[in-house]
Amino acid sequence: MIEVTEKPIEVEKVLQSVVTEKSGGFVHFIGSVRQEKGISGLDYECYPAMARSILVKIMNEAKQRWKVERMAIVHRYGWVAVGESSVVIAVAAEHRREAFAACEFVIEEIKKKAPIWKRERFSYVQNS
Amino acid sequence: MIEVTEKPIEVEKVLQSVVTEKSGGFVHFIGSVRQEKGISGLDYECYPAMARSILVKIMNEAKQRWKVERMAIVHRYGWVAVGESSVVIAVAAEHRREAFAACEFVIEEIKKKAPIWKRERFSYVQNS
Amino acid sequence: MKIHLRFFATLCNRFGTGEQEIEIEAPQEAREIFRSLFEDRNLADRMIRFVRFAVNCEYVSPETLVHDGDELAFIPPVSGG
Amino acid sequence: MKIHLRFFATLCNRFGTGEQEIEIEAPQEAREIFRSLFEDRNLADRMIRFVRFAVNCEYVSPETLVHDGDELAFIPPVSGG
Repeated sequence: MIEVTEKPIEVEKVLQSVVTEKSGGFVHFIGSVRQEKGISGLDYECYPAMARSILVKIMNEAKQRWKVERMAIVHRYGWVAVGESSVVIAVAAEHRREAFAACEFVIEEIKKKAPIWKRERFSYVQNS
Repeated sequence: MIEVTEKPIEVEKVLQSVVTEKSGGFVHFIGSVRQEKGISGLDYECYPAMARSILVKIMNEAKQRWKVERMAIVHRYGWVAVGESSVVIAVAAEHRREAFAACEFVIEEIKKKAPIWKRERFSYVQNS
Repeated sequence: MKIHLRFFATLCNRFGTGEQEIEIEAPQEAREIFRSLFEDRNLADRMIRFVRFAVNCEYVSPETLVHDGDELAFIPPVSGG
Repeated sequence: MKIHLRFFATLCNRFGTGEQEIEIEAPQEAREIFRSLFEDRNLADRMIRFVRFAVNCEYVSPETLVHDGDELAFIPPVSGG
């Protein structure tokens, strides 16, 4: 499951999507917008078609490097309120070390490569 | 949240227990009994009072080593059917690398130190 | 030859638009197309250091030739996750 | 002095019980109590290599003195998670 979406991420559904009785270890990463300095959320700009293709590439590379059974990556864009998730990654594997390594690799790669931008807060100040 | 329990783990509840709007990164590890060689589950023997105290120690050590905001560890014992979870670890942190490191540390320490044993299948053969 | 340009984040602010069509005579390097958008070539060269190029949703080297009908995106440092 | 012993996994099978009360005269090392449970001291020494000791739910060194009222557990290699 790979998704780049403007809608709130159904976290439970993403985590469930990698569950099979053949996997013994599941590692998840969830990135959320956290409360700081009185903000009510963050606006993510995105190049959706490319973001999707980059996520597919990252998933394929992770699957080549580690023995992973299933993987799901969902990234949200647009306005994400404090407490809501911006990214959810779920990895199912036979061995926990592979699951951890693959999951951490995916979020690191997303941070480096996915064409997604948190909009700078000063841009709102300029517009006001 | 630390629990050593014979009841099915309410996974969603454990994951939710570490959520606050102050944390931006969540890492989970879920260990489940996986389908293999036609088994229908695994029987976990446990020394509950000590297991609980070891889990508390592991959590405290993880919190000393990494900047972690919240953590939950639940380990099940007794009969765990295929597809059910035997252990659920949830870590909330400001920084994802700390969350990953702490979560992986916790499961590695559990594997080394928690007084919990998967009952060998041959013991059932002997009894039959 | 028509090229579809995409601008994001700071570049979108800089150019005041997220998309633009341009006409070129022959296939051209991605970085040359980027440079041609600036009157101030020094500014262009400074910005090129932190911009990556994508053609049809794939990262490419700055020297990659862009062809008729391609979508060329300029990707400033990303901050997803 | 009463000591409460706990056996788990393979040791539970070996001794046919999960718990046992013993009487000792004076505080004794955990490993000595373990050894005293075996008639075959060679077997005891072989097993001691892979058994850990816990007093009142904390891992302790094999030389730790066990006192009246303590719960002494013998922990064979664990396999939780």
